[in-house]
Amino acid sequence: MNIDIVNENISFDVYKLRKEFPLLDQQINGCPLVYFDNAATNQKPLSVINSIREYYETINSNVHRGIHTLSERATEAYENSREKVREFISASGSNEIIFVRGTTEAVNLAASTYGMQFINEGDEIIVSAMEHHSNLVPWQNLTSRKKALLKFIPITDNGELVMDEFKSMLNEKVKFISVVYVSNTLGTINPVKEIISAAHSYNIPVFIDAAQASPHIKIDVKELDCDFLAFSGHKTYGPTGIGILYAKEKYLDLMPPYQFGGEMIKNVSYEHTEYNNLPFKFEAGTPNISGAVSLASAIDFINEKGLLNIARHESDLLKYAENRMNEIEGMNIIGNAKNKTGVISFIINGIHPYDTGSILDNLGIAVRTGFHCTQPLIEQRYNLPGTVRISFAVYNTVEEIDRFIDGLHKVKKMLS
Amino acid sequence: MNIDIVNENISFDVYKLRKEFPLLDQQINGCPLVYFDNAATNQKPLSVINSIREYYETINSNVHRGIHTLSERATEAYENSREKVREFISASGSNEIIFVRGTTEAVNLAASTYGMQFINEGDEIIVSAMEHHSNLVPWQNLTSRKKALLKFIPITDNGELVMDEFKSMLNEKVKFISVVYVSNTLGTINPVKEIISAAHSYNIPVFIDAAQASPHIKIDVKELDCDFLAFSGHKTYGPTGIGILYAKEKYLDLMPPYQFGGEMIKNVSYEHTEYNNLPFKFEAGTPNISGAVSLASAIDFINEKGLLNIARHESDLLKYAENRMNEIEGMNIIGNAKNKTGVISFIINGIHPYDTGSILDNLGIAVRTGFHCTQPLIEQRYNLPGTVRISFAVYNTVEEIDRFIDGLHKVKKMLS
Amino acid sequence: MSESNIKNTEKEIIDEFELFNDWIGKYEYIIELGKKLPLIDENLKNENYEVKGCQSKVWINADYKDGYLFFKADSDALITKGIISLLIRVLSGNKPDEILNADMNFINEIGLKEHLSPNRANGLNAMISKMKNFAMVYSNQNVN
Amino acid sequence: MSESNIKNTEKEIIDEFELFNDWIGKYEYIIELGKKLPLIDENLKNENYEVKGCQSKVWINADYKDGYLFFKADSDALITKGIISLLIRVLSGNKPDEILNADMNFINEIGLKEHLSPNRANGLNAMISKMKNFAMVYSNQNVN
Ligand SMILES: Cc1ncc(COP(=O)(O)O)c(C=O)c1O
Ligand SMILES: Cc1ncc(COP(=O)(O)O)c(C=O)c1O
Repeated sequence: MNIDIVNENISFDVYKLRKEFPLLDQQINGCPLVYFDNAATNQKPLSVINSIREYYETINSNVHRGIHTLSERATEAYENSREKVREFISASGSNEIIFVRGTTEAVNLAASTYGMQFINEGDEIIVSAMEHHSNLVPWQNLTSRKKALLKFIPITDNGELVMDEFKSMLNEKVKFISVVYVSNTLGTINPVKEIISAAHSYNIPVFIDAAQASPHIKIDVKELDCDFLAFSGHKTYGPTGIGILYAKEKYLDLMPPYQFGGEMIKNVSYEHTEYNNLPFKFEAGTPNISGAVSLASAIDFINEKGLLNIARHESDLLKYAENRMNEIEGMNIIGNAKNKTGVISFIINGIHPYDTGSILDNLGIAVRTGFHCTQPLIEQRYNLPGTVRISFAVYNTVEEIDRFIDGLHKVKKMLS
Repeated sequence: MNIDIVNENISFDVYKLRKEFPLLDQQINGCPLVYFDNAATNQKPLSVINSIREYYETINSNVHRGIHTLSERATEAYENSREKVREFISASGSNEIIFVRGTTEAVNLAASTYGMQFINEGDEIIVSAMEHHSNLVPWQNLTSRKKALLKFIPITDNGELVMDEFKSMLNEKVKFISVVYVSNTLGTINPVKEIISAAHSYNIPVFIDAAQASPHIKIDVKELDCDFLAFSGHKTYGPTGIGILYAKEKYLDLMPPYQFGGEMIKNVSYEHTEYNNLPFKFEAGTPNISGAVSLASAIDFINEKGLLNIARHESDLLKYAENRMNEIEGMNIIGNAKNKTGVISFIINGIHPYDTGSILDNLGIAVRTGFHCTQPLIEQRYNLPGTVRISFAVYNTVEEIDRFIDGLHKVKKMLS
Repeated sequence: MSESNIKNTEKEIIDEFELFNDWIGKYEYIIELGKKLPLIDENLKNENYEVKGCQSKVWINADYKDGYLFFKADSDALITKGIISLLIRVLSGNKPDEILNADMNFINEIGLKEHLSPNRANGLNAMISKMKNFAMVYSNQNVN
Repeated sequence: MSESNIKNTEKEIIDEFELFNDWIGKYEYIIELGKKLPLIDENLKNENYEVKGCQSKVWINADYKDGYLFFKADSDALITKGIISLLIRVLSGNKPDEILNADMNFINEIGLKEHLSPNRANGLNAMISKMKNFAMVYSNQNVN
C-alpha cells in the first residue's frame, strides 16, 4: 500500500498536526501509543487545554449575576461560546442552545420534560435498533412509566436502517422519534434528513443523537430541520462535562424546566417562582463555565482544520484499514453501511474481543472491546459476545493502522 | 489597626500563598484586583489548574468500560477522586459519593428521585427562610406537583434560625427537611447537627446544602449523621461542572435512577434494563472526568493548608472587616449570627447596592450585589432592594479590606 | 429634521464626556444627571412600566403629544438614573420613527461600554427596548 | 497444614512467572493454562454460576468433598480462562476457611496487576469473590 496515495487528498500535514496533541506522544507498555478509541472520547489539542488554563488564570468567576468586571468577562466568554455553538450547527438563535453535561443529559432532559409532558398512554415512540444506551434507556423508562410503546427501526445485516420498514411504522400514534445520526458501534451514517421529513409529514418531532456526528460531519440543524439535537464536548476535541442540547424554540417554550435553582429563575418568593427566559430556563445552577468556554476553542480547532478535510482524512484511513483488515483470515467486520465514518467494529473467528483488546493493549494500541453501550444491538441483533472497535480521529495515521494490523497478526498467533 | 496582631494566628504566609493563585495577580480598571466574590466561586490554585492540564496531556480517556491502559488510568484517577471525597467528608463508603454537576443538580436529583417517590399529598417538607434558590425552588416544584406543603424555619433579625420554632414544626406529616449549612448571604453557620438529631427522632431524613461549608468547615457526615449532603467543586477551590451528592446507602438503594444511559446500566436489552450498582446507578453517561480528577487536587490543596487554619484566617478577616465597616456612618450589616463564616452582606443608608458595586468595580474591587440567589430572604424577610456582599477565601488579606474600606468612603462621597 | 436632532444630542453628550479623563469624572457627572431625571408619576411605578433585566428597579413611561414622544423614568439606583437620563435626553421630544431608528451609538463613544458589558448592558438594552417599544406603539398609531 | 498449601502454590506460580522476562511469555503461558482449565458442566452455565462484572462471560462452580472445595469454571475468553485457572490452582482442594483467608497476593507479584488494573481487576475481584462466596457457604456448613 502506497502511503502517498492514501494521503494525497489531505490538505493538512497529519504528522505536524499530531504535535498539537500532547497526549499522543507517550509510550504505553513500552510501545508508542496508538489511540484508536476516539469514538469513546477523543484527545484534545493544546489550544483547548490552554483555553482551560487561560480561563482559570484570567477570568474565572461566576456568570450572569455579577456586575464586577471578572463576572462580566466570564459571562461574555460563556455566551460567546453559546454563539459559537449556534454557528457550528447553524441554529437560528443562540437561545436554542442549552449547555448540558453531555449527550446523555440532553436525551434525559428531553425525555423528562417534553416526554413526561406530551407522551401519553398508548402513544408510540420510535428509536432505531442501533441506539446507544443513552438514547435507548431514557425512552424505555419513559414509555414504561407512561404505558406507551417503544418501537425499533430494524437494520440490515450491513448495519443500515430499513427505511421502508421505518416509513410503514409511522402513524398517528407515534408521538416522538429519536435516532442516532452516526452509530458509535457500526459507523453507519443514517439518512436522518429523510427520517425527519417523513416524520414531519405526521407532525412527529425528531431528536437526533449527534454524539458521533459532531467531530466528523457538518451538522446543519436548519437544513435537517430536526426538532432536537445533542452532542458531547468530549467527543468533539473539547473537554469532559459539557455538551449541547439544541431544540427549536417552539419546543423549548412548551417544555417545563428540567432542573430548578439559581440562574433559571426570573423572580422568586417563598411561595412561588417565575422561570427565566430561554436558554437560562434550562440551565439551573452554576454551569460548567470552563467547559463551555473551552468548547469554543474545540470548535475553533475543528473550523480551522475544516470538517471536510477531517472527514476526508478519516475516510482514507477507513478504506485503508478495511482493506488491510480484510487480508486477515477469519476477519468479520460488523457494520458495512455504504455511508460510514471512521469506525470499524470487528471480531476474528474464534477469538474473544476481550482477548484481542488485552493483547493489543500490551502492544500500546488502545481499542475498545465489548458492547460499546449498544448491548441489544450486539447481543440481540448480531448475536455476538461483543466486538473490538477501532475509531479514527483527525490525528491518526496509516502507520498506526499498520501497527494495528501487525498487532492483529500477533493476536492470532498467540490465541489460535 | 495592627496587621501583625490580626495575623498572629495564621500558620501560613498569605502573601506567599497568593502566589499560588495566578488569577489574583492582575489589574482591573487600572487597580490591582481585590477579589471578594468568593461565595459565588473561588479562585483556583496552580496545583488544580495543572492537574487539569496533566489529565488531558497524559491519561484522558473514557472511564469504566475500557480495558486499555489509558482507560484504566483515567478510571483509577476518577475513582481515587471519589475516595478522596469520601475521606474529605468522612463518609463510610465511596459508593455513597455521587459525582454531579454541582449542588443544584444534587438537590434536584434528591427531589426528583427520593422526593417524587416518597412525598405524597398532604406531606410536609421543611426548609429554612434563608435557602439559596437551588435549595428552595426544587422543593417548591416538588411540593406543588405533589400537593404537599413547603414550610419555612423562621429566622431572627440577626439571621439565626429560630430553633424552638423549628422543633415545634416537627410532626408525622413532615417527610423531608433540607437546610443550608452555611448561608451564602448571611454567613450564618446553622446548627445542623441539632436539626438532624431532632428530625431523626421523627425519622425524617435531612438534606444538608453544604455549598458554602465545604471551603470553610470540616464536614463530617458520620458525626452529623445527615442523610444527604451536597457541595460544589467550584466553590471549593476546584473546577466548575463538578459537585458531590452524598447520601446514605440505604436511601440511594431506595431511590430510582435520576438519568438513564451509559454507565448506569448493568444489562440492557431492547425491552428491559437492569440498573448498575452504587454509585454508578446515579452516574449516567460520560461524567465530567477531568472535573472529578482535579477536584481531588482541590481537596489536596485544602488538606495541605488545613481547614482549621483557613477558617481561622477567614475569621480574623471577618472580625477586622466588620470592625472597620462599622466605623462607616449609615452602615448596616445584614446577618449578625454569633456563628458565621467570612461572608458580610451590607447596605449603606440611602445608597443602592448596585451603585456601590459599580463604583467598587471601577476601583478593581469585585463584590456581589443583588439577591445572591436568596430573593425571598432579601425581599420578603429583610425587605431590602438587595445587598452588597463580600466573602473571603484563604488568599484574602487585611490590606485588601483596607482598600475596600477606602472604596466605601469613595462610594459615599460620590453618591451622597 | 429631527433625526439629526438625535444625532446632535448624541454629539453634544460625546463632547461633554470628552472633558473627563477618568471614569470618576464621568460617573460623578452621570450621578449629577441622575438627580435631574424627569420623574415618572409615582402611581405608574407598577409592572406595566417596569423594565425587567436590571439589578436595580427601573420604570419608564412615555407621553405622546402632537407626534412627539416625551419620556419620564425613575430608578432606585442613582447610576442607573443617570444613565436613563442620558437616554431620555437623546430620545425624548422626537418622533416615534426617529426613535425607532436611533442607533444609540453614543454609549460606546463616551467610554461607558467597557463599564457596561453583558450583565449590566442587559439592563441598558432592556431600557432602550422599553423606550423603543413605546415608539413602536405610537408609530403604528401614526400609520393608522 | 494446607494454609501453607495455598502459599506454596502461590510461591510455585511466582517462581514459574519469574522465568518470563516479558509480558508475551506470561500471556502465552496464561493462555496455555486457560486451555487446561477444569471445565464447569455445560448445564451449570447459568445465572447462578455466572460472575458479574467481567467483559467476558465467566462461570464458576465448586464441589465440596470431605471438607475440601474443588472449583471448576469456564469463560468465553481465553485470557480470562487462563487467569481463572491460576486462581483455581491456588484455591482448589483446600478447606473453606483457608480459602476465605487467602490474600491472593501472588497476583501482584507475578507482574500481572499492571495489566489488570481497575476495570479488568474488577473482573478479577469478582471471580475471587465468587470463589470466596462458595467457601463462605461451606464454611458455615462446617460450623453448623
Ligand atoms: C451515539 C452516542 N450517543 C450517546 C452517547 C453518550 O454521550 P455521553 O456519554 O457523552 O453523554 C455516546 C457516547 O458515549 C454515543 O456514542
Ligand atoms: C448555599 C448555596 N446553595 C446552593 C448553591 C448552588 O450551587 P451551584 O450553583 O454550584 O449548583 C450555592 C451557590 O450558588 C449556594 O451558595
